[in-house]
Amino acid sequence: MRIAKVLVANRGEIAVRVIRACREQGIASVAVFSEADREALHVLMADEAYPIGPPAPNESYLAIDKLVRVAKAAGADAVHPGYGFLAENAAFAEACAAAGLVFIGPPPEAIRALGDKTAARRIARELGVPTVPGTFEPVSGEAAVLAAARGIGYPLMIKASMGGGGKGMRAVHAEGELVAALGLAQSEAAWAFGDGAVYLERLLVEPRHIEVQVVADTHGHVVHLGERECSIQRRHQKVVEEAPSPVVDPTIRARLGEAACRIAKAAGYVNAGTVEFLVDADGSFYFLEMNTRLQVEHPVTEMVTGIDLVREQLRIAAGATLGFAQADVSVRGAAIECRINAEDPFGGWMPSPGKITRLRAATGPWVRDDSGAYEGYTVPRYYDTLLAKLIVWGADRPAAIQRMARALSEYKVVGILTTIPVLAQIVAHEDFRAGRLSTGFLDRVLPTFAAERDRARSVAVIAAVLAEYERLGRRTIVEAPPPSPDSWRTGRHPGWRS
Amino acid sequence: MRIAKVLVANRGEIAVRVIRACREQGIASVAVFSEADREALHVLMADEAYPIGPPAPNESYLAIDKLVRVAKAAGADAVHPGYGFLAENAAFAEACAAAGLVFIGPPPEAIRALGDKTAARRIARELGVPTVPGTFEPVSGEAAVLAAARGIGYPLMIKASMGGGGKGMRAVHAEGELVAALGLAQSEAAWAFGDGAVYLERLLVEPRHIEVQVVADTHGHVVHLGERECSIQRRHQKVVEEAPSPVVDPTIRARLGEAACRIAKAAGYVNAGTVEFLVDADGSFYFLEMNTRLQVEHPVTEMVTGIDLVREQLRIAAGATLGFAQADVSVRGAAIECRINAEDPFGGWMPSPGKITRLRAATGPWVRDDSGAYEGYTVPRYYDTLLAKLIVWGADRPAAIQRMARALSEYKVVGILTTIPVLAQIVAHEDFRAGRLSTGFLDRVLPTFAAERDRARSVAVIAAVLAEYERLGRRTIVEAPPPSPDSWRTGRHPGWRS
Amino acid sequence: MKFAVTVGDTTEMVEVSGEAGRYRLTIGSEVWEVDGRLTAQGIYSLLIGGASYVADVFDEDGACVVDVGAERYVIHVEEQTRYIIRTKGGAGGGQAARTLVAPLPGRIVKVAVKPGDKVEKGATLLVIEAMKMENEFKAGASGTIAEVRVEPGQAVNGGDVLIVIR
Amino acid sequence: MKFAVTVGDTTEMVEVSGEAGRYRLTIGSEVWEVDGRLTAQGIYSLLIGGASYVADVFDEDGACVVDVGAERYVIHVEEQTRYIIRTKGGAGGGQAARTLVAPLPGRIVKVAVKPGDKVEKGATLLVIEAMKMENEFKAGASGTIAEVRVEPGQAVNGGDVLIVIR
Repeated sequence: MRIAKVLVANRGEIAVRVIRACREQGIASVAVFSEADREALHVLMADEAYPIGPPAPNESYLAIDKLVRVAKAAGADAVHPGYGFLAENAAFAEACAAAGLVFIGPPPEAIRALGDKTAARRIARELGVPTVPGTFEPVSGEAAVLAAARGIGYPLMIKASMGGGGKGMRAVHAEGELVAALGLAQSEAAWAFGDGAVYLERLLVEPRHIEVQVVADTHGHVVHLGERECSIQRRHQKVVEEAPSPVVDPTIRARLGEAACRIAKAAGYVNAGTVEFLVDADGSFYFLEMNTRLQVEHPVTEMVTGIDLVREQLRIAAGATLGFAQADVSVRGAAIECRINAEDPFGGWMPSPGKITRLRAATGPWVRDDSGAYEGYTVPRYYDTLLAKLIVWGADRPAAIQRMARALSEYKVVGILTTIPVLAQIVAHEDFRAGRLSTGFLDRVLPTFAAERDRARSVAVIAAVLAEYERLGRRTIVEAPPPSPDSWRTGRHPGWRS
Repeated sequence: MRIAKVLVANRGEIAVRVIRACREQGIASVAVFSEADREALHVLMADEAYPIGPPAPNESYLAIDKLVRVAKAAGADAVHPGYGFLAENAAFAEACAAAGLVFIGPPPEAIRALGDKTAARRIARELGVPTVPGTFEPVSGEAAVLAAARGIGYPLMIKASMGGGGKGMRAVHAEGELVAALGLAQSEAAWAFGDGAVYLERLLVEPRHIEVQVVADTHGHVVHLGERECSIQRRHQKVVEEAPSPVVDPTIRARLGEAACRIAKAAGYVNAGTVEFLVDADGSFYFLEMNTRLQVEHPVTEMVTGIDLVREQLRIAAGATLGFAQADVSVRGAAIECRINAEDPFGGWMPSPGKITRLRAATGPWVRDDSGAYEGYTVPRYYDTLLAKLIVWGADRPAAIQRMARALSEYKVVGILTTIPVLAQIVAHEDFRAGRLSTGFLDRVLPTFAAERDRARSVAVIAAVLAEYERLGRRTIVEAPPPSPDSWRTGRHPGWRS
Repeated sequence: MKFAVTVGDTTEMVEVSGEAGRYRLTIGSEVWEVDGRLTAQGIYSLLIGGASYVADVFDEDGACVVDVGAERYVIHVEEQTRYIIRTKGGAGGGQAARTLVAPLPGRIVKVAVKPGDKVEKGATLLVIEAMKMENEFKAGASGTIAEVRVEPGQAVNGGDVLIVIR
Repeated sequence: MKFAVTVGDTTEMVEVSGEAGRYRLTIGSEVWEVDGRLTAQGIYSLLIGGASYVADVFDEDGACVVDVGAERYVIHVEEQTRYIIRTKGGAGGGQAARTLVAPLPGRIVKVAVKPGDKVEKGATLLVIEAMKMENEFKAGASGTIAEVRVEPGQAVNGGDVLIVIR
């Protein structure tokens, strides 16, 4: 079949990413927007754009009926969910199918099977893929949970069965904390996912977060595109990602990739997906979960493999076979992504919505800016703070790091606060440069970071004075009185004299 | 040795390119600027910047003594000449060496040997590399030239021995035109290069312009990085370039590359250089000349090989060995470069200097913008019109073409005219898409190109009216008088009535 | 609000209403519902029947220049009444140019001719104050003044015949 | 031209001269030769001793905010005389705050106290017209007015003692 028009059921940089891929394939793109997003970049860049309601996501970007109605009215024949919002929602995939729309993602059954984290753990166990020690069914009831926890040992994690994105998770370091944490995790899970079921996993100490990109077509081909290392996190949210991982050698890559493909096949997976692993200090790896969608950090895989993942998503959805076999996939050089968020990194990561009064993005050799912002754009207060993803490629990891440092020094956003200053300090950090990464890295080093101060003080004073000097000069307003011998002498303090 | 500070003896996008490479290597950069370039991007981006005189190039960017003096005063230990200006000037390379500055380029002897085009043709002939049929020494005197021309046959080209960049060239289609063309070519050569010597070459019919990138270190290693196709030209100036060439297969690539390396070795070449060939309709190739510098179009080679040519230039100049052998070089995918010039493509390519009042560069996946411009920048009238190079990479040539079309549709420059509209029509042309390229392509298709018209007329009218409506609304100036039955009826023509 | 919009040789009347981003425009017989936002200085986002356009609008030599995609339009937009005032008397010549009609309501400030005067085309006939401006009206054709139907200070309505030339 | 520049708690006086991109600034005892250009709205290119800087200058809540590299400065720049007027009487207290001296030439508009009056710190003492503005001067310390050396309408020079408090 041919896909001629795609509705992009998302916003921000990922909607722009999908619109660009559509344009390159000769596919028309349809944007949707909430009332807060009328001036968002994806609306400006799409071929068509339609309003879908108030700013609150559940009245717009999560409103399945509206999205399907707009897609049909606009004559779209497929829907791309992006990431977040409805990307891992089986009911949305089903609603699309019921309306005759191709859902650009896996089949609803695969979304369901993998969306239940304990079910996914059981799939991995059956396939002989190592999993983090823990329970393979949801646990409930204090006594049962206490018993299960003793079997696993402390510290451990309580996790939401239907979870994802860091919500409904609680670390428990000793038995005494268990009951209270259980209640919190269950209620947070119920609130976030409509299902309070939780399970237990041993808490690994400073593990690395390593994930494998897979793509699968409707003809039974499943290929992995190597791994990404996403260990630089804060609050379980990734901040800096890279490919390949500095600790994964070709042998481990093959083993991780093979395990990922096996899980995808067992789940009947189609389209692009990501299998997440934790890797211990001793190199052991454990299946964590599978994300049934495009990841935020997909560009680092694209840069090292040369494979355009969104293009492949569109091709797979149209029924095409993968354009490559496993043997055709190779990794060249190294790529790093930094997430530029509208947040105050030195102020507890507080969101910083507002108008971007000036914007100069980094550019030049091997610098890719996947952005949802533009100069004059007002970042709304209703959504994720991700403004742009800055991606660089280099012939090797040190070259990529130097390039990222250069690119961050060029990137300028005025009007709101962004994570750029802290990203610059991360990529300059000796542990990062040495590849000594773990999910605890950022929490450990953040207290040593601070906004740079007073290195450019004189320059700033000069700029401020010249701005005022020229402003006054242009307006030729009141001149200072001409100095006379008996007038007030400058340099002495005015007012009361002792 | 270690290079710690580089003076960039150039301006525009190439100066920015070199400054970025320096920054990524931890090398300080020193910009120079003429009075017309105080606000140029290379001045803003460099670590240091110094004035070198009036706008006229021979009083600034060509003033060897000033450049050497500034380099020494600023404490630079090396000089990068970019392309154009003094990049192929042996005297400049010597002056740098005499002042204790590393010239980031080939030795003066190699510049001299290859700068004399007939001497370069003799080198190629001695090495058994095919050359375009013609003379191997400069020719002069009507009788001698007429005799030589008869030996070669018509049509033929008269070319300046010390030439380059399309100057001092004249096509002669019949004997009757020869004498007049000879005089013109000689005087143009004398004016442009200070040497009126010319030679003759057979004029190939619609050949392809294919060039091979070579890099050579000071330890005798010479490696080629494959070819670029630069057949889309106007007035002997390249407009669109790509790598690899759609007609070069691995066998021809190996033969061209081997020939290029042999010439570089024979000339004692060091650093990055380019060997140019013409390729006939039947696939025969002929050595044309060697450019002893970085080319404008070097990025397409960078994108397909993953090798950072400016970084290699800096490493080679510092005495390092090449980081790769011939067997390590591979070509992945396809890259295309479009030159965005400040010119009116539908008005005889007239330069269009002036202020860029608005600028939105293309960005996103695999789009590289090597630019010397920024919003608010005034393009001076004194220099080359090249504003920016837009480079894309794709997994194959069709993917790269589609991506370039997308990127050109995003690129917006307001305030001056640019070549963007004609570039968009080139990459949309069926002959370009089919890879049917030749140096005559653009002259042939240009008459069929025209500025797009009237497709967005209603949209433009609506935008203009809304702008005025809102402007009036904001100022709340004079309202139109309220309509009354006997007042002037709209829709009828005012004034005199028949 | 009505505007006279000139693109190239063609002038058409456009009526606009609406506010806060939602507009209705009537161009000739076509009605356009437009969601239009000024996203940054001079950059309009227009949604027209679902289709999304970005238009760069800027002034150049007093004209409004609009870039949409690869196309550029030079457009003169003028409030309709101002356009009418400005083009008064300029419409056509010959037999069609021999009656001066008030294009809009106003007050006669000055009458420069009297019956029997011979006038050349382009000669000032009278001045009307309207829209807080004094507007000179010129002869659309040469001839002899046959009638002067108004005098200074007199209020006129649009459509009133003011002067007839033979 | 002289400016009072406040960054954080510190105020220093900066003198500027020059034009058309070439300036000389004196900050404290240091002299800076600066080639400064406004390359686009609010974006300055500064060459200082050869070093190249780009500074983004913008207003925020009435302050001048300057971004240089990864650093941000909030800077108050005020013409020196205006600064002096604005901070008059506010400098210090105690024994040092007991003599009101004219900070600049002007004309006395109003005198609000007479000898023997008891004043609280912050009470208005007199009003001087200078720089085309009326400037209220307040008591820097509480006490009793010992001397009033001026009267309304009188011209004063900078440095003149106007009022003494005991």
